[in-house]
Amino acid sequence: MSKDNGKGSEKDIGSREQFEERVKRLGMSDDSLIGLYRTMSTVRHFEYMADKLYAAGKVHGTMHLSAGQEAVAAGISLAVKPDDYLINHHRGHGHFIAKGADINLMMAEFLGKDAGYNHGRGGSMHIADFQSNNLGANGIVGGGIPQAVGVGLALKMQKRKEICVCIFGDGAANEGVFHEAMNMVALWKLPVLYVCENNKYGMSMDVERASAKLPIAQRADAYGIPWACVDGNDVVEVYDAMKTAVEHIRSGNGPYFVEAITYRYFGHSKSDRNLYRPKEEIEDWKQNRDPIMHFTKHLLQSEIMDEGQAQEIDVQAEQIIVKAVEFAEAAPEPDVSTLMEYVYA
Amino acid sequence: MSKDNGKGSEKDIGSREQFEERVKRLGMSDDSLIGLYRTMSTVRHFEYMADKLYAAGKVHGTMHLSAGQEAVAAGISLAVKPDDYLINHHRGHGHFIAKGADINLMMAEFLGKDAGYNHGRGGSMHIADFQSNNLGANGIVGGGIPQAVGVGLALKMQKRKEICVCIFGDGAANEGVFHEAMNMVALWKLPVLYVCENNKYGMSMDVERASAKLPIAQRADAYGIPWACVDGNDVVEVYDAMKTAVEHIRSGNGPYFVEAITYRYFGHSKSDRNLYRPKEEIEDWKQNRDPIMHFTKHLLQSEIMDEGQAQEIDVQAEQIIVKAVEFAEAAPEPDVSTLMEYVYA
Amino acid sequence: MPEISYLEAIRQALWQEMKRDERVFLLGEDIGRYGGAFGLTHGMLDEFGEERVLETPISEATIVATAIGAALLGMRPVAELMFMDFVLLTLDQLANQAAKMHFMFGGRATVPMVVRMPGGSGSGAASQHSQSLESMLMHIPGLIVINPSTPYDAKGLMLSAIRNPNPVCFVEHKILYKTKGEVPEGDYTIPIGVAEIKRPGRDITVVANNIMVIKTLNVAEKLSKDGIEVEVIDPRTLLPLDTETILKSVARTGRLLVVHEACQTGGWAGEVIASVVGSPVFDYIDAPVRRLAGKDIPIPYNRVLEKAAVPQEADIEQEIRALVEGRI
Amino acid sequence: MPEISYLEAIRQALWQEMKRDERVFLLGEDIGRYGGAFGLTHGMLDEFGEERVLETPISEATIVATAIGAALLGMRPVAELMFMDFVLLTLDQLANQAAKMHFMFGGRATVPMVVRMPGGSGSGAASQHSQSLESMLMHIPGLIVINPSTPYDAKGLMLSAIRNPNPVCFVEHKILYKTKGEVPEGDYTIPIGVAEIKRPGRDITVVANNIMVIKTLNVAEKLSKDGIEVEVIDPRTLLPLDTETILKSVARTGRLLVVHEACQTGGWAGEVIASVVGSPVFDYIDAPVRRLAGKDIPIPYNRVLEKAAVPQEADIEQEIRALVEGRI
Ligand SMILES: Cc1ncc(C[n+]2csc(CCOP(=O)(O)OP(=O)(O)O)c2C)c(N)n1
Ligand SMILES: Cc1ncc(C[n+]2csc(CCOP(=O)(O)OP(=O)(O)O)c2C)c(N)n1
Ligand SMILES: [Mg+2]
Ligand SMILES: [Mg+2]
Repeated sequence: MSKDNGKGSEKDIGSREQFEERVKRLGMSDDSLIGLYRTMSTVRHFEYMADKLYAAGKVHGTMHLSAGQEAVAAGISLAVKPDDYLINHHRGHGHFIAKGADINLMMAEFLGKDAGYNHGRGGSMHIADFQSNNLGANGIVGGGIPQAVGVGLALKMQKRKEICVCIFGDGAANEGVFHEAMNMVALWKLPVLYVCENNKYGMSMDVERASAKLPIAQRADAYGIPWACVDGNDVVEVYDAMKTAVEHIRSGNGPYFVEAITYRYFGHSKSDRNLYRPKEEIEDWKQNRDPIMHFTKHLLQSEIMDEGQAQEIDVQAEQIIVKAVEFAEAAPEPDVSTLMEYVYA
Repeated sequence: MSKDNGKGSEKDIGSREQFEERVKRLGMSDDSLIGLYRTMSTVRHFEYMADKLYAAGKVHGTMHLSAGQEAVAAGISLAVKPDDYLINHHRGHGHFIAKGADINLMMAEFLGKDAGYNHGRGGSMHIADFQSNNLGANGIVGGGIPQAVGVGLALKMQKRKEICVCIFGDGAANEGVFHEAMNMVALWKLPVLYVCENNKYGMSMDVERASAKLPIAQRADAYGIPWACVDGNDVVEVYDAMKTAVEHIRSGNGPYFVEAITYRYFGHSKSDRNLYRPKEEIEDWKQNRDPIMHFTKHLLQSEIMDEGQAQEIDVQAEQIIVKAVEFAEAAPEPDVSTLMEYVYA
Repeated sequence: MPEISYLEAIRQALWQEMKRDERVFLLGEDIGRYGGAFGLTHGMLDEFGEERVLETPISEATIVATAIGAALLGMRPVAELMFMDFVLLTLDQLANQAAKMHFMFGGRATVPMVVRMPGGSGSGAASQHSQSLESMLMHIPGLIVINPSTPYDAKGLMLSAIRNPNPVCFVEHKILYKTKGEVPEGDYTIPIGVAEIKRPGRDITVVANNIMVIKTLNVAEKLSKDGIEVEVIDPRTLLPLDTETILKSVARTGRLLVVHEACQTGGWAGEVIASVVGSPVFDYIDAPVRRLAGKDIPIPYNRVLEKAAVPQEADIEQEIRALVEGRI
Repeated sequence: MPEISYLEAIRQALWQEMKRDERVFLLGEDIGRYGGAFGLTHGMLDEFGEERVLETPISEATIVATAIGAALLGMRPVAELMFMDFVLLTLDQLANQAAKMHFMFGGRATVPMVVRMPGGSGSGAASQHSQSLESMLMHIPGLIVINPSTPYDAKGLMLSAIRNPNPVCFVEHKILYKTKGEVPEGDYTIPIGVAEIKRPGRDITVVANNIMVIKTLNVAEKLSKDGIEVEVIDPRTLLPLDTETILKSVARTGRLLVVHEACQTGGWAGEVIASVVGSPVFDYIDAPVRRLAGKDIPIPYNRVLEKAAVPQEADIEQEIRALVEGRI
């Protein structure tokens, strides 16, 4: 796996042979490959719809969109089991969808409705679904990283086979709890997969100005944690790395750290005017390194999927999102009489 | 320099030739060598006296004694300049003395007298002397580590030649601020010398059970900070490492990290019954690895100092301490009418 | 009933609950062989083993976060912060995370955890090891803040705390650890959010917490010889606060004094007083409603100054007399 | 006088002080090209360069610690915490370190630093980005806590804050950023620890901070048409608190209401009320002393619930009427 230092650069998709050899080695069925495409397409549609809704003034509050980063969420979801635990971060829509969240309930929460996952209390930054071991997003950058220690510890104490996947960004890796948590999961050999989604910026801070040494993943050496740094826009490469990591963890060898280099298309959040990065850079990633486009070329070239199927999947994805918006908009606001609920269990 | 993994083991002092060759290479004069002996002897006497005073019920409050670790403080003090800054930790008596603090004022503070460095407000854990750029000890483990970033930053902004030496223990290296600070001093190439005084235990926690990977100093790699791990009971080796580090920093190359492996003789603090470490281990370090005994042998063997001088220095050191106790005991308590002072500047 | 210390009472609660419920475990710094800075967990490592008496690196924020993660998966962690002062290293996890999860997640997550923290001055540990910060914790909805004054309350409240589905801050006082009292050997709980009238009296209501309860009771004993009957109320739980018991008492006595060791400004006395004077009980109050609290300074190292920094029995007596005799 | 926004007033103060005093510098997350989450430092990077507009990694505790270290060496750092909620990550450095250094070191160290932090709800940022935590900061002796409500006060107080030798928490309100007011272009300071009577009135004293000052003034305007004259006091500084101005006012009006957005339990209203009813002014009070504060819940995301969680003008009006008309 490339130890890409985090700089984006043009890359052709590689030959058909290489691709087919790789998916074969990884034992990926056509269905699973098409499933990855479906997941990415759904996330992409969700994010663009979220942006539209926001522009239309239908969203009260902030949001952090992951368009451009779909391959990371998709690649992880194929490598883990449905009952593995997820600790998500603020830019979490993609990971929720990839984990199989109900998009109607997500959208309802996004619009602050009582039908939402959090009864409208949480919004985009706090979506969680405890039924499916989805422990929620976090508004505090890095806030979930040390909580993964406790989840991993409980899994070990309860002698369970599930693992905990903890997602965070390049910026979050500079919070102190990152260090405390890495040391503790390594000491106690806990079943935690740390995934650093390096989209090259914090809010506006270039990762190279924020982290003394790259890749971020090499920090895992300080704790004796095995690591990899992969092209986060190549869904098969992401899956490949995650599969290795998950096998390592599930066989009781303790934590693993994967950094996935990717890029976000939208601004950091509503208030962003993208002054801190050149338009050309954004365009370069969209034109030359888009994870969906890149993967589509492979699937077409290897005749795993044809144009028609692709379109059909996109249309279905869009319909799911549109239906979710209808559901969410029709859903009632929380009743003010319930204001004081949910403070104490 | 040895990358000692932190385990103590017997070692003979090495040949006279090696020693003389080394001090020659380091350009250490006989005076400076004898000075190191004097510093260590003074610290040792201070710590044993502190213990006596405590046993005699003359100390209200806690203390953390550094007997056994004298070579680290002495070695640093010879490598830095008097106006370099010191950020100390709770086990700080030795570093204060080595930096040239007035022992009367230290002792007075230790006994909580108004004549003390902190007017009796701080005690053993907070002794500071701002006149001599001694920024104080800290009761919060790791609390001073990130403050060194600000001191280094100010020195850089003020275009000054001084550096900041920041002392902390093996346990402190597991606090989150350690990570935040390492990243920032490295990013900004600040003139900070981090010294991890690894005495193999936190309060009772064995460093091997607290840190996922040793030596602790290797964590500096994660930030591209050069590091060394040395025998902290060999004052010349400590000086050697610190000299290299200080030259590196003063020539504008940014931070440096030195770990010094050493051992404390007394319990962690007053409440310690030493249940967590074998008596044999303590004896082994006292009998076979004592930094003063070890250094004395060298000085005698190389005829830099004779028994007589050694005794004379010890007697002088003891007298200084005894005088300090007399001064401190005679000094008045703070006047209760001053209770509300010093809250705001 | 056997007489045991406040410290032993807490240990007994932890011990018995760990026997009763295998989901309960302890984590913290030096809580194993060393038994914790105050020896509270002494012997528990041998009894329960390293899996359930988990010694951690010096990483307070992650100690609390680890408790959160484990609690989310159904465990019942009891974390120890060696000194209450260190809770300031953990407040993001405690206040932004643990306290808000049940609410933010729409009632779908629960975080049953206890964080023990000894506070208070008197040991000469100086400014960074002597604070009483319960008033700050009290301002965070979603947290429960317990603050026992006797061995009996300490055991019963600890058992309630561990069995409670919410994040609980269990605030101990290091000077109380050695104080003794009768404690049943068996299992019993004290309800959270219920104050206790530690001594009934008609002339004035004094609300105090932890060590100040003991001091106030001594003063009340003395004053009753002079015919001044002090009603001493121990909230036991600061959040939720049992204002009803306090209101009823003040309605009877017509006078209120709140005593705490925490610094006066921003201290919880203000909460008690505001609850009283904002209620209809206001009409029953005959004298200024007062508080006697720690000075607004960091705790000094010197023993004379340290004592002077927090209310002593003489101060409490003087304040009560002045109020009852209408000199304020 | 030119009309500028609360946000521009703070920027102007930072800008002018950086021009005047080269020891002043800014540090924080995304404060350069991005201009900070709210654009407050917009343009300052170009004007002052990277050395004096220092963008940091996401490491709040060390941002504050860096300010401390630099202040100890005579610099005048102004740190930005993107949201006040994140102060909970820095309280060890702020409360255990910065606030106590001058005292612990016997008056021999000074820590002249400012930490800016926008608090408050109303932007739909939910529980972890909407808190008002000034009451907690107020409990830490050694800190100064400033909390301006108008552009004029914001600039004058910021200049005082930077020139003050103590650690200052400068608490802003994100919803006030766009509010406008007259602000002199030149240099002026507003003394720390001095409240201002924003509107004189004879019938009731209302003490409110930041956004609640604005809301209360609107209500006062309306009520005066009905002959109810409300005296509105803005403490401007919560620590030290100007109780004298408040006491004088209550002695005149005989009624007191404290309004804040922070959660009620443990909120600073308690401090104001305790100071009043514990003083001789108690005898001049004709009605229960009340507070109107944020509900004791985390701030909800949904806009309807979010509004309902904190006092609105209608609530303030209702409470004042009830008090003045003796219905409480
Ligand atoms: C503790 C904390 N500090 C700062 C913020 C404000 N903030 C929100 S997202 C963000 C950038 C995070 O960067 P990264 O971790 O790389 O995630 P990304 O947004 O790039 O996906 C910042 C600074 C926050 N929410 N929490
Ligand atoms: C934040 C914090 N956590 C815990 C403590 C309690 N404590 C004081 S010293 C100590 C051990 C520190 O170990 P180390 O850093 O190795 O220093 P040493 O005492 O060994 O010199 C502990 C846990 C503290 N003072 N501050
Ligand atoms: Mg990022
Ligand atoms: Mg140690």
